[in-house]
Amino acid sequence: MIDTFLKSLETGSGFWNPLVLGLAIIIALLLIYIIRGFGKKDYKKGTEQTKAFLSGNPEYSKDEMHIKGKNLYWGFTQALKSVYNVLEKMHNGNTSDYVLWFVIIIGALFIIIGVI
Amino acid sequence: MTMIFNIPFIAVVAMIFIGLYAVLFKRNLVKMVIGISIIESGVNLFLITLGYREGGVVPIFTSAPSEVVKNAPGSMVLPVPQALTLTSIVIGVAVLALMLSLIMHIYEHYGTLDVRKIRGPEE
Amino acid sequence: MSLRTTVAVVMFSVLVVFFVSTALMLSFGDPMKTEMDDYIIMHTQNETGTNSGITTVVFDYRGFDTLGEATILFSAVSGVLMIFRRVKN
Amino acid sequence: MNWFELITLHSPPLIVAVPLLTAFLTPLVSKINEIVRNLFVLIMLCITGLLVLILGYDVLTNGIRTYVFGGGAPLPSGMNIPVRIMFEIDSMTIFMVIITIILAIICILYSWSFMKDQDGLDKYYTIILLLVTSIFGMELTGDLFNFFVFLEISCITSCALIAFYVHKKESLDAAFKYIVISSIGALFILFAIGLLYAQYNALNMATIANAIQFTFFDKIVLVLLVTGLAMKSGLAPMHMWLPDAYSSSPASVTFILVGATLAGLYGGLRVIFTIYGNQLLNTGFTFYPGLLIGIIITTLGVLSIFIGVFMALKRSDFKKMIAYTAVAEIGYMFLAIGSYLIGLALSVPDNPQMLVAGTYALKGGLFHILNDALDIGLLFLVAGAVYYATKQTSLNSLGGLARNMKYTTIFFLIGLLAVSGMPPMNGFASKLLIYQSTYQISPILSIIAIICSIMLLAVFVKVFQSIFLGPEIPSLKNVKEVPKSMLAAMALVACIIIFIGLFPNIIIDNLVTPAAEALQNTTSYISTIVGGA
Amino acid sequence: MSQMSKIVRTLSNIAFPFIMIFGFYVIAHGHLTPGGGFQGGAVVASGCIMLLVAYGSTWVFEKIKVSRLSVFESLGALGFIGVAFFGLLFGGWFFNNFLVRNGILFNIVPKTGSTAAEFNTAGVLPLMNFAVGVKVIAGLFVIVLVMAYASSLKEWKQ
Amino acid sequence: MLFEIVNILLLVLTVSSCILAVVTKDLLVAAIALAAMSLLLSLEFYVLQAPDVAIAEAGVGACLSTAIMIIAIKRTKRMEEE
Repeated sequence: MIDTFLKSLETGSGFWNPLVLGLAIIIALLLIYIIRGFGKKDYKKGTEQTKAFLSGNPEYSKDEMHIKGKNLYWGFTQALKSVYNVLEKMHNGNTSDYVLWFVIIIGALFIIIGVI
Repeated sequence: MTMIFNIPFIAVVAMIFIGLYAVLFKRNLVKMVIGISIIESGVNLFLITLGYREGGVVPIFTSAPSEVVKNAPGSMVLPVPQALTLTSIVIGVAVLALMLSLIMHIYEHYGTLDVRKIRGPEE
Repeated sequence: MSLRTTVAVVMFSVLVVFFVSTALMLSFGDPMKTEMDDYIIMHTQNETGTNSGITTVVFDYRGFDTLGEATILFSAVSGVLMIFRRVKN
Repeated sequence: MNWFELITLHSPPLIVAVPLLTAFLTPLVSKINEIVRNLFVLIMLCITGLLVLILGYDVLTNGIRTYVFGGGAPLPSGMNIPVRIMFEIDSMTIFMVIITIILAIICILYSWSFMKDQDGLDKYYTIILLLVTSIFGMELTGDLFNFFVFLEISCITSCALIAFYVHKKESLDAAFKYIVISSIGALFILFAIGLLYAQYNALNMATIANAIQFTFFDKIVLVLLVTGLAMKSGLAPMHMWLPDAYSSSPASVTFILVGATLAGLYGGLRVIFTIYGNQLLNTGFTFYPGLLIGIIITTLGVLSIFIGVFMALKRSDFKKMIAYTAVAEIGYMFLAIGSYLIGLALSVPDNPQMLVAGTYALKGGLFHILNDALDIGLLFLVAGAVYYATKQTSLNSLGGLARNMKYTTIFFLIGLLAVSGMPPMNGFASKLLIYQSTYQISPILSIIAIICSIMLLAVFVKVFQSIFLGPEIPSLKNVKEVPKSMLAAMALVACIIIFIGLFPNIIIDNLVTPAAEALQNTTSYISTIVGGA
Repeated sequence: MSQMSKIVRTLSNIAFPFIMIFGFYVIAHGHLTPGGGFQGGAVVASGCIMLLVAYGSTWVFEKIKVSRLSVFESLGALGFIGVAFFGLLFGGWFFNNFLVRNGILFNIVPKTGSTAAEFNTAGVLPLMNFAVGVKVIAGLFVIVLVMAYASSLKEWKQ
Repeated sequence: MLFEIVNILLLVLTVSSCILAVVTKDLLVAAIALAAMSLLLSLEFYVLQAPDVAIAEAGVGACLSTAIMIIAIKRTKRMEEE
C-alpha cells in the first residue's frame, strides 16, 4: 500500500517523485527563512523608512502606484509587434472570417489527404 | 434508366455551396442565417437522395400495392435516411429559432446587422 | 481583389472540386449496400407491429435519436425563453 | 439477478436518462421553491455520479460493455450489422465520463450562490442539465448519428448558455458566432455521416470501423469529421470562437463549457483511433495515413500552443487571458496525440522504441485532458469569484485583492502553478510525460512546448501581480470574500489538483493507462460487436 | 403584431378546425400512414400560427399563458422519456417496445395492405407519437409566440 | 421519363430559388424565396418517395421558419445595406 503511494511517476525515460520534490521545497523554504533572519534588525514600521524613494519626487497616490496589467510585458509585445499584428488580424471578430478559417483548413486537408 | 449526371447530387452540392457563399461573402446577419438554412436543406436532400432506390415506393405497408410487397425489400426505398432527415429538420428549426432570436437582440444593442460592425470589445 | 477574397475563392473552388467529384462518384437510385434497411423493411411488421417503416425506425429502432430530437426542441425552447426573459437591473 | 447487477446492467442508459429526466422535471420543480430546485438538481447529479462509479468499476474490471436500446443481443439473428442504437463503453469513455461528472457537480455547487442574483434560473438549470446530458451522450454512444444528435444538443445549449447575460453586447455577439460556426461544422459532420452511411449502410462506429477501406469517400469523411470536431474542441486556427465564448459567459457556464470542448476532442479521438484505427498503417499509399494525420495534428497543436500563449500575453482581460490559455492547453493535447500517431508510423517495421515513446505521449495527452479540465476550470472559477466580488474582469482596474480575498488568492495560486506545469501540481505530471516522449519523437516539439509552458507562467504572473498584489485600490476597499458554496467548489477542485499532483501514479495506473490501451486496441472495440459475439 | 382584417379572421376561423383535424389525424395514424408525432405537431402548430397572424400576438398572448404551454412541453417530453422508462421496467430494456404482442393495448400485428382503421397496433409507438405530438405543438408554438410578442413590444429590456 | 423530367424541373427550381434568396437585397423577398425553396424541396421529397419528410418539411420549412424569419426581419431591418 505504502509502496504505491511512494512509487514515482514513470515517464518512459526517467522518473519523478512529487513527495521528494515537496520535501525539497520545504527545505528550501526553511533556508529562505533562515537567510531572512540575517536581515537588518533596525527596520521599523511607520517611520520614514517605509516611504518609497522616487528620486526625490513626491509619492503618487496608491491607485497610480499600482502597476497595471497593460503595463506589464510592454517591451515584449513591442519587440514582437510584427507577430502581434498578424495575430490581431486573425482575431478580428468577424464571423465570416472565422468560418473562412474553417473552410481553409478543410480545403488544405482535402489537398493533403485527398491527393495522397 | 439512370439519372443523367447525377443531377440530384449535383443539386445537393450546389445548395451547399450557395449557402456557404452566403455565409462567407454576405455581410447581413439574416443573410448568413438564410445561408445556413440552405446548407441544412441541401444536406437533408442529400440524405433523402441516398435512400432512394430505383423505382421504389415508400416503405409503408398500408398503402403499398401487392406486387411491391411481394418484391420487398428490393422495391422499397430505404427508411433509415428518412428518419435521419426528420431529426435533421428539427435540428434545423431549433438552430434557426435560436439564431434569429439572437439576431433580434443583437440589433437591439448594436443598431445594425452588418457583420463587420458587430464584434466583441478587443481592448 | 483583397487577400481575403483571393484565399476564399481559391479554397472555395478546392472544396467545390472535391464535393462535385464526390457527387459524381455516387450513383443516384442505386444504393451501394442495403443490408440494414432490408432487414428493417422485412421485419417492421413482425417485430414492432407497425405498417410504416419510417415510424418504426423513428420510434423503435432509433428511438433514442428521437429522444435526442425531442431534447433538441426542448433546449431550443428553453434557450429562446431564456434569451427573451425580462432582465431586472 | 439481484438489484446491484440490475443497476450495473442498466447504468449506461440511466447515466444519460437521469440528467435528462431531471432537466425535463426542473421547470416543474422550480415552481415550488428555489432551494428545493437546487437541491433536486444536486441530488440527481449525485445519483448520476453514483451510477458513473458503478459503471466505471464494472468496465475497468470486466472490459468493454455494450448496451442495446430496445433490447437483446447487439446483432439481430442472421445479420452482421447492428440495427438498433447502441452504447459502447470502454475505459476511454469511463475516463471522460468521470471528468464530466466532476465538472457537472462542481458547476452546480458553484452556481448555487454565484448565480443567485440572476433571474431566469429555472431555465439556466434546465439548460445546464441538458448540456451535461449531451456531453454524456457524446461520450457513451457507439452510434455515429446519435453522436451527431448529441453534438447538436451541446451546440444549442452552449449557445443559449453563452448568451445568458442578454443585457451584455459581447455575450450576444459571442453566442451568435458560436452557433454559426458550430452549426456549419455540424452540418459538414452530418454530410460525412451520410457519406459513410451510403458506403457501408451502417451507422454503428464499430461496424463502420470493421468495413472501412480508406477509399476516396473515406478520405473526405476523415477530413470533414476531424476538422469539424477539432473546431468544436478549439484547435487553432479554428479557435476564434473560443476566447469570445469563454470570456463572455458566466464563470460556472465556462466551467461546464470546458467539458463540452473536451467532448469534442473525445469525438476526434474516436474518429481517428476507432473508426480509422485499422487504416492508420495502410500500406497502399505513399505515406502511412497515420503519419500524415499525426504530422497535421502536431502542426496544428503547436500552432495552438503558440497562438494561445502569445495572445494571452497581450490581453488585459482576466477571463480572456484564461480562455487563450485554454487554447494553448488544447494544443498540448493535440501535440501529444499527434506524437503518438507519428511514433506509431515510425515504429514500423523495426523501431519499437518509437512506439513506446508514442504510447507515453498518448498517456500524457489523455492525462492532460483531466488536468486541463481541472486547472482551467479552477482558474475560471477564480475569475468568476473576482467578478462576483468586484463586478470587473479588466486587469487595468483591479489590484490588491489579496488583502480581502485570502482564500481566493490561495486557490488562484494553486491554479496558476498547475496550469503552468510547476512541479508540485498535476499539470507538471502530464506535461512531463508529454515533454519527455515528444523529445524522443522530435526535440524541437519538446523545446517549443517547454518554452510555451514557461510563457504560460509569465502570463499568470502578470495576472497575479496585477489582480492580487499591489497596494489596496480605494475603489475596491469594501470587497468581501465570496460566499461559502463558491469557496467549497473551488476548494474541491484545488484538493483534487493537489491530490493528483502528489500521487499521479494512482490516476495513471487506474484510469489513464486503461484509457490509452482502449484507444490503441481498435480490434477489441470492433470485435465486441462484430467479430466475437 | 396587430389584428388583421375581419375577412382574414373569418377565413382563418373556418380553416382552423380542418387544419387541426388533419394534424391530429397525422399524429394518431403515424404508425399506419405517412406522418407521426413530429409532422402532425408541425401541422397543428402551423394552424395555431395562422390564428396568431390573424388575431395578432398581443391578443393570443393574453389568452394563452406561455408558462402553461411550456408546462405542456415538459409534460410531453416527460411522457416520451416515461414510455422509455416503462420499457425498462416492463420489457427489461430501455426503449423496449413492451406492449407489442403481449399487452392489452396496441398489441395486434397489422396485415399488409390493411386499412387505416386498424389502429390497435404497434405497441408503444402510438403513445410515443402522442407524447411527441404534444411536445412539438407546445414547443413550436411557444417559440413563435414568444418571438412575435417580443417583436411587438417597443422596449423589452426592462 | 416523366420521373426524370419532374425531378430535374423541381431541382432546377429549388436551386434557382436558393440563388434568389441569397442574391436579393430585400430580406423579406429572401424569406419568401426560402419558403418557396422549402415547398419545392418538399415536393421533391414527395417525388423521391419520402412523404413523411415532405409533410415535416412543408410544415416546418414553409410555415414555421418563414414565420419566425418574417418576425425577426420585421423587428430589425428590411433592406440589406451595403
